[in-house]
Amino acid sequence: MRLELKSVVKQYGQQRALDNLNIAILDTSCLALIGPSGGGKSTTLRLLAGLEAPTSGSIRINENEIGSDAAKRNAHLKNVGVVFQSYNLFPHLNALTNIALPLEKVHRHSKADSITKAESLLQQFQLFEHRFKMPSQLSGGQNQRVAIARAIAPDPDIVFLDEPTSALDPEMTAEVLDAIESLVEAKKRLVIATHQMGFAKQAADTVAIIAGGKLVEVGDASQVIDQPGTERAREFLNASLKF
Amino acid sequence: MRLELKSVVKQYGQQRALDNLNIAILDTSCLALIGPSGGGKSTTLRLLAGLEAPTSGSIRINENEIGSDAAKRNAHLKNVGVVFQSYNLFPHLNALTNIALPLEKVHRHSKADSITKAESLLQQFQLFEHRFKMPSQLSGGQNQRVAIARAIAPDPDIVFLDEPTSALDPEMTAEVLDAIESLVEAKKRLVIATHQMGFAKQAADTVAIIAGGKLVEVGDASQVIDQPGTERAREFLNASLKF
Amino acid sequence: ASERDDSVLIVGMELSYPPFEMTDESNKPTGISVEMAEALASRLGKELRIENIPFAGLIPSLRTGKIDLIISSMTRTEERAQSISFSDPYLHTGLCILVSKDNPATSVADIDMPGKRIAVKQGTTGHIYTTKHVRNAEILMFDKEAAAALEVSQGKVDAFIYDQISIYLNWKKHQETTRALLNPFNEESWAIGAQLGNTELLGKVNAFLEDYKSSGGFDALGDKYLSEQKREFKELGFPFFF
Amino acid sequence: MSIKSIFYHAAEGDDALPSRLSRYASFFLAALLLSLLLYGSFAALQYQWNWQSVLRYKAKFIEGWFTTLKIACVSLIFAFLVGAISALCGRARFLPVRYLSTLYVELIRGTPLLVQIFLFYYVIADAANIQNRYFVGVAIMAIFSGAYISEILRAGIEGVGKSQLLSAKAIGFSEYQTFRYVIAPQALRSSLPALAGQTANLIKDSSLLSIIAISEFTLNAQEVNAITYSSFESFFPLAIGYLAVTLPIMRLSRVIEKKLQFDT
Amino acid sequence: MSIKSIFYHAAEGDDALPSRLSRYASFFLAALLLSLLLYGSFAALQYQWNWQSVLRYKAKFIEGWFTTLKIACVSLIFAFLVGAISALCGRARFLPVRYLSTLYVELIRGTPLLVQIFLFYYVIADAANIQNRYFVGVAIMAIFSGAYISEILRAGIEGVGKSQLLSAKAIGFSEYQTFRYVIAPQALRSSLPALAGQTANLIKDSSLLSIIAISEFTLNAQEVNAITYSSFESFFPLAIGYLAVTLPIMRLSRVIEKKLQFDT
Ligand SMILES: Nc1ncnc2c1ncn2[C@@H]1O[C@H](COP(=O)(O)OP(=O)(O)OP(=O)(O)O)[C@@H](O)[C@H]1O
Ligand SMILES: Nc1ncnc2c1ncn2[C@@H]1O[C@H](COP(=O)(O)OP(=O)(O)OP(=O)(O)O)[C@@H](O)[C@H]1O
Ligand SMILES: [Mg+2]
Ligand SMILES: [Mg+2]
Repeated sequence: MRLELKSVVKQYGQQRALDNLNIAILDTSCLALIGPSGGGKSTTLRLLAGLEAPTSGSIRINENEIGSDAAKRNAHLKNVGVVFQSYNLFPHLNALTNIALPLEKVHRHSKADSITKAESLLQQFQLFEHRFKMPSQLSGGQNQRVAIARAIAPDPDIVFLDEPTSALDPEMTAEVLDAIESLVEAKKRLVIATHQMGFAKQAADTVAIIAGGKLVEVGDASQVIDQPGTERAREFLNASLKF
Repeated sequence: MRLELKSVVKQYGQQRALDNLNIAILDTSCLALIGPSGGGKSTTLRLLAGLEAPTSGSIRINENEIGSDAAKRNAHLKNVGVVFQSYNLFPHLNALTNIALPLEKVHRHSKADSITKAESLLQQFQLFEHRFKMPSQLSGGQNQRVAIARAIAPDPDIVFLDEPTSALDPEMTAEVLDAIESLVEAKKRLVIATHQMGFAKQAADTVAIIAGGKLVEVGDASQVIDQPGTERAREFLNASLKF
Repeated sequence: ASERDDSVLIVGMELSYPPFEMTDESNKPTGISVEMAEALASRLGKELRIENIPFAGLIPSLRTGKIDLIISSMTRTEERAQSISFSDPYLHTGLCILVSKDNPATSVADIDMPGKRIAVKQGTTGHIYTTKHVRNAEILMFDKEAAAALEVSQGKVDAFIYDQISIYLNWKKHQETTRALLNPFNEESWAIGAQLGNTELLGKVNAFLEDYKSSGGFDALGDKYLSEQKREFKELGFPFFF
Repeated sequence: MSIKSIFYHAAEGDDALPSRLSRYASFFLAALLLSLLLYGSFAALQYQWNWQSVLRYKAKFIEGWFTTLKIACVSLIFAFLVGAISALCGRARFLPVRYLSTLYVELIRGTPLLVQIFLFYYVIADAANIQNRYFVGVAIMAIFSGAYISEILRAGIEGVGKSQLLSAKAIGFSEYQTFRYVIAPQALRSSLPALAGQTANLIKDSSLLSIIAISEFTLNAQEVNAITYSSFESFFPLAIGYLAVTLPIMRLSRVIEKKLQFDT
Repeated sequence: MSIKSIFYHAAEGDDALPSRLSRYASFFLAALLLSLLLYGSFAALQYQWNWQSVLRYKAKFIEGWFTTLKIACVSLIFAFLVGAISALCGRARFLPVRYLSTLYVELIRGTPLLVQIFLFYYVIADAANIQNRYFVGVAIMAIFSGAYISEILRAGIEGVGKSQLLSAKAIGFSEYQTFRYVIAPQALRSSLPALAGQTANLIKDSSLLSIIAISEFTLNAQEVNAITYSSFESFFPLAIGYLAVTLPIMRLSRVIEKKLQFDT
């Protein structure tokens, strides 16, 4: 997957969330975005997924320029799976339906197929017994796993995950890591925003550090995390050694 | 702080979230609850905070039995601060007001004092410039920090934190750790549910592992994490070494 | 069920029936009934207060003692007489018909035929007459006189039955599209209403009406409010009730 | 169970329904209180009841009641159609359509139904050469109630959180699908009480159709009233006749409401 | 700017208002369409307007309009009070109070205002020996509208998410404080459109007070109509008179609504 962001600015009212962000990555199968809270990771992810338009600048994924054109963004969205930082399951649908409905309606699977697929994903994430619960009846980690299952259910080309393991225990995190590895093997591509450096290092081949709406450093995962090239990156990563 | 849960059961409809949970801790200044997702950590925390009544069983904190009596639970709640797993800021109030309003209305500080206090906490968590944003305009980590600030603002005797660092980068996690340490020094007591073993080890003096609604193991933090006594605990903790 | 100032005479009327009960440009009650009420009050030595109450509210108001008398061009009927007491009649009139311009009808019999539709104003004597005597035509009840007249003018119904003066005035308004049959086909009389059993007041009212008639009070009012109509009726060759 | 515990609902577990005994006893007490108020008032009035004359006209009441019901049912269906379309038009890309919807809603909600019936029947329907007054009556009620329903639906639609719209977009839902599977179910749930209220209103408001001589329930009751001059005797059947329809609707809506509950 | 781009609102940034030109042009187009419809219908009717005779009675219109306004204003204040109290009673621990509130809301919303006015004025007020009809009129309208407002507020209150109530409890808010600082602001925001609508309704519904001889706007207009034998001329001032009050209310509510917007 080729990624190119050129002088991307995203302004929310007074707040400049992304301030002339430039990233160019020639090829990556799994990109991790790391950086301090409020640095702009979620915003970058939303832009890359085509959910929002940048205030200015261009965004190119492989050969698609998705920055300025609404139609292109929408086409892009169809081949993409997204997990938001705060899960965002539909509150009026139970876990099973949250996963099965998009399969049936957007991806035109038969109803029975959709349910079978959803059930097998729920099983994979150890949620089968909770399939009829509403989101408000699920624990934090259960919610998050349903959201991940929903995002990868239709076999999208690219999956965007915003803090996918924040509510997960280490065992479940390992499970998600497995899922990511098998996605990469199936030639899917991933972009993950995360605070867990260990997770980033294992899951990603490329890492980008974003702080203050700007790129701090980008490069090979283990290299950036183990031998950061800039002072700001070193500072940030040192803190993470504590845990 | 003395904690005692005796055959506590919490039933949600069909689901038994806590299934005869027994914990007895003679003295702890900071207790960490760890365990697999859906194991019952959040539920235990809600019961200890007095937010819900157990279906059966008794809960004793220091000399207070808060399990069965609504009045006692409410009295208990006044001296307690809580951070939920999903932040739960009030959506119609900005960050500053979310913190200042309870100070003014519940704890009878003057309006000016409340705002000063809220502002200094926002400063501590590097949120001062975001103080007038509504929760929906804050990033995940910013939301979480506001929630922590709101919980500790009125100087409660006991603070309950559910995954307080899940959305935080390592730098901010260190900041929260500092805050916790200074709370402990000020003779405050804490109960924290967390997935980050490193964080648990550093913050807590006692650790309890809860899985399937039952206690797996409880004891001194570093001992339980480094040399768990049961097979189930070893299994769970091994996974966490990966990250 | 209530105590009231004895020095005030409260008369209820619906002020939307010109020229008997209406208001002038400055929203003051005026008309034949109003002047009559004024004369009656001064005769009783009381101060007059007029309450403007829709027709349907008049009888309940009287029965619950919110007003003393009804002077609102109310026809004396059997059924009404069971709820309230009536004075001697002070005016005799009759029902007439408004039909559309090209309708050849000349009498009630002509419009009381299957497939025809007759408009009446709800609660009026026209309404009571039709429910009793009309056998074949369909009866449509209207709340508002204007609506009934419009229906005739737009050809939505075949006829509108109401009292003579109203039919005349409505015809004036829709001269291009309607025709009025101004020969009354029945007779009815208007009277003043009082609470059942209030014979004392009723006696005084009857005495007043007697005097008022003989002293030419009604004629004077007729000249004042209905002179134009009187003249036109004479020209058209119809009997005029007043 | 102490007397206190019968009438008091525990603070805890606010979700849990009070016991059956508690509910019945409390309801009975409340109903008793109201009845006493009414009874006392009538006693003070010393009103002489005259049910016979009203009873003679019971066919008129029944007939009018059914007419009202029929008109209300048909109008209701169209009102929902009109309301839903108008609510959708309020979100249209083509701006004049959007303003047309706003104008429609505001003009209809801002002016008395009386004026609308008059204008519609004697002017617009006349110009269009529509003669059937029942047809026009249904049309007017649909247009009138439709404006209210449109506004109710608009509020419901706007109440659905933005984060959910983003989520729907991320899933790949088309605009229609977002509406059908995300917005509509939640909006319907949150507008249900208002919709039930509007249905009750439609039934009651249809009484104004009497001014174009549609012989519905209220008109017939008033006619009996006009004939027999027994105001209260004909108003009681009127109140009960309306309650017989509106009460079940409002109750039903509460039951559905409870069933559809979910937490955001 | 192409013609298309004037009338079309971009899909993107749905939050952003369309340009001023777009709004005005689109609104104008929509209004034009409606006016043409009305004009065409009247032209087809070949109605002979007679404004003079109606104009002579303009004092009557103005007086009635002010009466309606005064009654509506005072009633509105009390209706809000009654509605708020009833909504609160609907959550009371003492169950009979809860059912009393339910009964009140359902009986009032389920029966025609006409019947209520009759009953209240001629029976209850009479028993209580209250003679002032304006006083009674205001009381009836407050009780009537209060039931609707109560229901609107109830829906708004129940719409506030449970997680927020838990959060309020955790913070140590008392029940009153939870209501005051968490539930009320959010419930008010979400019920604002319905409340504005109900206010408009109150103003229009007060016209039924004419049956107890309160000479308000509608009654006066109808009297002019009857006195001048005009069919339509008095309906126009009537519609415009009501619109002059209701339109600003509805517009204002939309503005406030936008201002108070927050995301859940
Ligand atoms: N309201 C509810 N209705 C039904 N089941 C519930 C409800 N709340 C919690 N549960 C269930 O109770 C169990 C324990 O939930 P709890 O939130 O305590 O887990 P947890 O240990 O905090 O998990 P996590 O780490 O994922 O947050 C879960 O299986 C959950 O699905
Ligand atoms: N709708 C909005 N209105 C105003 N400011 C916003 C809005 N959304 C985001 N921001 C601001 O933009 C900045 C970047 O936000 P973003 O969510 O991208 O951060 P992040 O890197 O994901 O942080 P975190 O790790 O805490 O989730 C933050 O300062 C945030 O407050
Ligand atoms: Mg983020
Ligand atoms: Mg949890």
